[in-house]
Amino acid sequence: MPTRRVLEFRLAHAVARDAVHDPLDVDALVADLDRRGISAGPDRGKAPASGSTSATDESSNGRSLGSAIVVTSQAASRAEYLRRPDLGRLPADLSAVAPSSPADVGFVLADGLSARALQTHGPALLAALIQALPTTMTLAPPVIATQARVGLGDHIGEALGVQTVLVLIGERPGLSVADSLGIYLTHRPRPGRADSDRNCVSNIHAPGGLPYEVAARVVSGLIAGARQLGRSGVDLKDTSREVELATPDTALS
Amino acid sequence: MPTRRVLEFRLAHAVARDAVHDPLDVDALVADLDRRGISAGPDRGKAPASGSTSATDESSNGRSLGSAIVVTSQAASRAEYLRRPDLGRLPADLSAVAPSSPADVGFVLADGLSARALQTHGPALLAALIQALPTTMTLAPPVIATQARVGLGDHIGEALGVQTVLVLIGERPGLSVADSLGIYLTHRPRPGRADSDRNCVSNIHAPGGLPYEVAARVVSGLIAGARQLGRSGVDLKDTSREVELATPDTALS
Amino acid sequence: MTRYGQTVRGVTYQFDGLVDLMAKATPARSGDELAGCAATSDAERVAAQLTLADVPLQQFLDEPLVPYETDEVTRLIFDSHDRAAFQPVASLTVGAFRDWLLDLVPRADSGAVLTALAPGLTPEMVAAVSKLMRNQDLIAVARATRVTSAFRSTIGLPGRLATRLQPNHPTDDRRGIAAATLDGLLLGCGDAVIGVNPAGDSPQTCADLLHLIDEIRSTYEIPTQSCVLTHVSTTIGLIEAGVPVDLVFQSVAGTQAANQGFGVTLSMLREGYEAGLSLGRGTVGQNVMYMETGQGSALSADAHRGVGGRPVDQQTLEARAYAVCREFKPLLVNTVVGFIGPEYLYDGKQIVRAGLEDHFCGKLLGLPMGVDVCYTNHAEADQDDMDNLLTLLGVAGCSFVIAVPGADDVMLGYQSTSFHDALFVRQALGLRPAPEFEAWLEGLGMMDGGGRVLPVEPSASALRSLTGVASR
Amino acid sequence: MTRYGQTVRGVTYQFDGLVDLMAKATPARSGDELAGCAATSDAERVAAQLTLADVPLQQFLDEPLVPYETDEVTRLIFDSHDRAAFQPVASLTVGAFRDWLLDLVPRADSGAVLTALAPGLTPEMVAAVSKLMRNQDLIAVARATRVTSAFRSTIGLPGRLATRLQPNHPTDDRRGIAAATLDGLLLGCGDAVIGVNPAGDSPQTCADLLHLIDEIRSTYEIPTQSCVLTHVSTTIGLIEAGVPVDLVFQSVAGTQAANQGFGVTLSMLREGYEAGLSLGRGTVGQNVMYMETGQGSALSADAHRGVGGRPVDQQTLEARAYAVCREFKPLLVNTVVGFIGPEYLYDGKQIVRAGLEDHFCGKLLGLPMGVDVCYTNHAEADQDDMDNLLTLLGVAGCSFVIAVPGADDVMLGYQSTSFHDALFVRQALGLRPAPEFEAWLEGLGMMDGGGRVLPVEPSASALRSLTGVASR
Ligand code: B12
Ligand code: B12
Repeated sequence: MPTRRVLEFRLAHAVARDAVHDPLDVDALVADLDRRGISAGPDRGKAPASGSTSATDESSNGRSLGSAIVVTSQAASRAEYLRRPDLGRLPADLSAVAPSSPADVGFVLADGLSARALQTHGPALLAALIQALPTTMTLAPPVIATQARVGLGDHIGEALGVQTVLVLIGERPGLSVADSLGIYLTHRPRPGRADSDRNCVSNIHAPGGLPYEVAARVVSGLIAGARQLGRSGVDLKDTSREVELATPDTALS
Repeated sequence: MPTRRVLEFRLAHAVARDAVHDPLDVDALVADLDRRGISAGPDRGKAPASGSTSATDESSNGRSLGSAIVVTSQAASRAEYLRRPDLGRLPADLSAVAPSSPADVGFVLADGLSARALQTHGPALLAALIQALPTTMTLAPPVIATQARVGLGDHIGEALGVQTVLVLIGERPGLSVADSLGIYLTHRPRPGRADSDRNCVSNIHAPGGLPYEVAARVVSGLIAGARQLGRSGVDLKDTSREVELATPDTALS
Repeated sequence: MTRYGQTVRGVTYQFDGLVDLMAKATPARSGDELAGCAATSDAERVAAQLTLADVPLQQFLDEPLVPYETDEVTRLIFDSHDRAAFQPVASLTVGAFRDWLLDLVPRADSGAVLTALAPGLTPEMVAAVSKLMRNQDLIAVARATRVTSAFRSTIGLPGRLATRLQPNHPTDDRRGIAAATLDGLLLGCGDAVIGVNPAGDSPQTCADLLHLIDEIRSTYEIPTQSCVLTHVSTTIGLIEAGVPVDLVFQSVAGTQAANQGFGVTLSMLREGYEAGLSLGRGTVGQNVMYMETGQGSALSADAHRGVGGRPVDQQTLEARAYAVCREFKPLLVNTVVGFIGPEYLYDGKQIVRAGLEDHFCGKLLGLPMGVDVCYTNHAEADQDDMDNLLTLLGVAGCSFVIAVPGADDVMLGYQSTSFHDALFVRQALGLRPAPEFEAWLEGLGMMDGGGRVLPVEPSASALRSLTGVASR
Repeated sequence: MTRYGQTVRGVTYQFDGLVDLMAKATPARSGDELAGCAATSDAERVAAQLTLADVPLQQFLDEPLVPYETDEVTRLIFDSHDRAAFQPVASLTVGAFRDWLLDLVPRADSGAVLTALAPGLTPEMVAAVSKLMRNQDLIAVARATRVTSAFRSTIGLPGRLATRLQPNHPTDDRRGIAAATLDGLLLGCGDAVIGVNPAGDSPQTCADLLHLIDEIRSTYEIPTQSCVLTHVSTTIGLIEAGVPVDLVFQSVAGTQAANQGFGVTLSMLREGYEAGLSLGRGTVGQNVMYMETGQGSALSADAHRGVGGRPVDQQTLEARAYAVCREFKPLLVNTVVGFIGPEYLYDGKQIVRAGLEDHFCGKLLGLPMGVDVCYTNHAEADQDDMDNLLTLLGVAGCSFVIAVPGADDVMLGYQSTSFHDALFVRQALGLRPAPEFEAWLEGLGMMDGGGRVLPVEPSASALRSLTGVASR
């Protein structure tokens, strides 16, 4: 490979490594959610009065989810987070997450391996999700989770008492894209769920990745499918695109 | 290599790595010197009244050097010592080392990379040295130095005001021998001396290495040579064995 | 449970059964520390290795590491063990087995002997002997094995190194995937498989990608195979729907519970295998499976426990995953060695070691092993470590490696080897592509007789219309 | 002093002259951190590399790193620079030079081109380009060079790997040294040199050892050379006294001050070189010098400063030591890469990298480079790291490596490569000993036609009386 490309590669590597260690700016994230009307009010860290929705803003389809709750995993530092994924799956303290009227869907905004991804795309993606979900569904207040792994959502989802939990989580930073989000969907979340019990929508970022709206549409379809099937996971497939297997549109001749 | 040898190699490696980190037991070393009559009295850390000798014990040729002085380098820990040899060459505090009547020869007992080597062989080697040196030579009290590199002897030698300093130092532990001592001889020691200004007698350990008495004889010859030449180092050669180059005793036929 | 013990330089070390002994005897790695089963000092590790060296191979047939009753992978291992093939080494201890292997290496018949031995070995025996080995041993013995497999190209012939062309794209964009495929083919890559990981999970997306690659392949008569690395359950559906599937993919792990975490069982794999076979699309062979593994996946799924609930070390579990692979006569087995992250393999040193171990264990068990020489941005590793591992694997006779544009997988978020890396290792070691693919490259004037890829302008190449395929 | 600067993703980095730029562009290593000249972040390191890539090679002829006035090594470098040989790359930047080298590698005439180029390159140019290179680049280019030297055996021919037999003993015991020599010869080692480091410094001891090895060599007509690695001043005296000296040894470093710390000057080396030449003892060639180097020796002697008193990085200084070697047409140059300790090369990763750099730089400058693949017990390294480096160097075409009984030098207190390690790498890569030595081994029935060393019982060997030599 030519020198220039070798050195650009090294630079990208240095930047991606930094991205792993960048912490989440929780205040800025909450402010962003508030600004979009997704969450509201300063009583951060406290459980909302109700998991149901109330109209406030357009960007979130006019639905505010109530004040954002902030939790952290048992991984005390980034260094520990990297070596102890088991701790990243366990909540330090869930007392702020109290179920009230059980909602259909809960949202966990998790830093994962790229806080930058959540910071950049989290609020807009959440807004797109809220917009894509049928208004008949009740939504729990958003939970912001730091030093979090996907499995932490099982605890949070259970504590929230939701039917389906969506974990929006920073995917590990790549060389060219350091801010990609993934959504992990778990129906009837509870500790002990395996990854085979979940579904995933991945590579959500702009530009170049899956657009928020497309991701939201797929997730909405998966939630409907999970509710029908009674479970999420391997048996649940994304059929948002019609399967027309016999007559491919890609014929060469 | 057969399995057994590969595993024995690994075991020896684990042991040698430990040897690097074993600390010097200074009290035990002082007690050993005292027992041999090389040093005397409990006023450790204080400068002796005189650098000259007095009769006490046979093992040290009846010469006691006075109380041992203990100094340490500027390397604060073993980890720092390993990565900062520059600090290992600088004394933390030399106030305990005061010149009085300037002696001919000074001794530094340095842990180097194997405290175990000094602990095991230091006292006996020092005794052999004292015995090998002409009684006309005056000897300074022994200085025990921890976290020490060879170059630390230049500072100590200057502070002692000796003509020649001998640094008895633990050589880096090998796989089969983890307790080998080296002696580094510097004439007119002072900070800034290069290694080309010194001479070395190496691989002193029992069994299998250079015997104490042989090492002491070589050093005694080198000191005499250095005093005659006015310097130690590259120009000074060990001629303890007669050079009979033309008629080798090794002829095959 | 058998208790093992060893007194070393005055200290006595005790090991609770083979599970504990195997874990303590493993070279240091973060995953075993995470699982809490690693040795706590170098001395304890060597003591465990000394003890393990004296364990008879037979003991692994008497003392399962993961219970037979509750784990179908263990049942597979025990029920398919070939006693007759085991005979030549049946009386040896693990340590003597290592010596036996190294004595065998220089012999002219070493390849044949090892091929005959493979069905007699269990993953645990192979993992055990690897723990006593130095990197050079892992290289020397792997190099002596002979494992070939075939579909439209032949994998694993001596002096050959194949590549999986991996043209992934974050939105499964057809044009992007076709362009990356062209780039790779022009640089002589793709003889093991042209294999895409679909970013999306929709069966329709997978079908589209399979059609795309199949058209490229058949239009230019490329002697290779296609694969879309979706879940086996999806692939089974695609086969039923008549989509042109060459290879059936699945990630597998070394315990029943870990496979369940991946959403698979042995019977599901068998169903996939048979569905693949039923199509009869191979020309020079009928190995239809592509399987991926990697140390740490069982622990990651909290499915890493053996007898008495004790954690089994990740390297032994990885070798057990190869027993799963072996059952389905795969064309390709790929250990994606540095893929998951530093919690399992902390740095370049651990990744290099694990890569050599996995390659060795797989080859000794008779599998067509490739290695994804790779690392993530949260691990302590860089391109130099990958250069080292790639070169070492080339010497060890690795069957195939991965080839990703610019070494950067823009969808999976990790760094693997690039098209140019493959050229480097082929050139430095005089290795050539799979013979069918080599003939094809030569036929198109893309490679000279000396096995060197010639510089071709994409626009001048016979493949120039390839990028057009995708936009139609 | 020229100031260099680079803005990378919004941050501007400044470098004070080539000295600073070169240091900051060096891959991470403990010695540069100790000297206080290393980059403080990965981003700064890459910025320095980007800047260095744009520096014209000519700049190294305009801006010395160590002052010409006060340093005789700099004067040697500048005064012996061959402008005509430099022409092909005279207009290139460091980055373009890297590309030029890599483009050259696959060409059939690459060896000849690099040989012609060598006198036109300065150590600083070569060090600079190495800093931009990945490990695979260092391997690929070194592999393409052709450097041979000869005395009684020929070193450096393609497809060959020679070994220094290193039978050191803590008390220079003749019997122990003869026994270790026999062991090594029986395993096909010793074709580069049979070279002993004397534990003692007495000229008589050195003379005794030289007589011993010379008698073994001449009795069995072994086509190799002997060496006792004492100070050059001692060797000069031995030659004057009529002792049979084959090779004149000296450790050298990259600055005048560091060489003074070793007690040598260029004129003393010239004296040793001419004394060696005067004996005319070579048969197939007259390369009479054996020189050793290693990163960190200048810093260790506090002799590592360049213009403006700034610390020069240890890898650049190491390359400068090769300019000292080159002047005296050595038979062997050995970089003892992991010898000193963790303060210069912290762990296996740094040792491997430095070994590949040193080998590359020496070869590009036209030297017959060997590498002592080694580590000490205070460094973070082990046999696996050595296996990796040894194999990588084998691929890179290294001229020779060290062979010590059991990999354990009982006198110098470090671990190097063993007789068996040499066998491993020769076998894995199909490398053979020096041709004269190979013919000798074959003549004695110690090696078969395929280059494999045959197992011989010491008692049955033609060399059986060898151990008797020492006891007489
Ligand atoms: C790392 C990884 C893995 C690791 C997970 C282990 C680990 N400890 O991380 C391994 C190698 C085991 C793995 C396996 C598989 N993976 Co995966 N994986 C990824 C990857 C590269 C990064 C994930 C990440 O950064 N997560 C964020 C961190 C912070 O979360 P975490 O809690 O540390 O990690 C958890 C999740 O990553 C989760 N997970 C990982 N993969 C998958 C896949 C599915 C379907 C689900 C539900 C969960 C899941 O497992 C981890 C442990 O709980 C993504 C690609 C990407 N760019 O994100 C693909 C990705 C998520 N995986 C994918 C697939 C298909 C699989 C497999 C199903 C492949 C197969 N056919 O068997 C298997 C099985 C997954 C399962 N059901 O268990 C797809 C999902 C596609 C989709 N839209 O559904 C992705 C997007 C890659 C791709 N396009 O091929 N994977
Ligand atoms: C490491 C080492 C080196 C390193 C030193 C750099 C460093 N930072 O450590 C290097 C590679 C540069 C080196 C060079 C030489 N060394 Co040296 N070295 C050793 C070794 C293996 C270990 C020393 C040790 O553990 N010291 C203890 C630690 C704690 O001390 P330190 O302060 O960290 O290190 C200092 C000393 O080691 C000293 N030193 C190292 N070698 C020598 C040699 C002489 C003659 C002197 C006076 C000092 C000296 O330099 C270091 C920095 O100040 C010994 C063998 C052994 N088993 O001990 C040979 C050894 C001491 N070296 C030896 C020789 C001959 C040399 C050279 C003269 C070889 C040559 N012909 O050029 C050169 C030049 C030495 C000089 N005058 O500067 C001989 C000495 C024989 C003798 N009885 O005189 C020994 C015994 C090995 C041998 N038998 O060949 N050496």
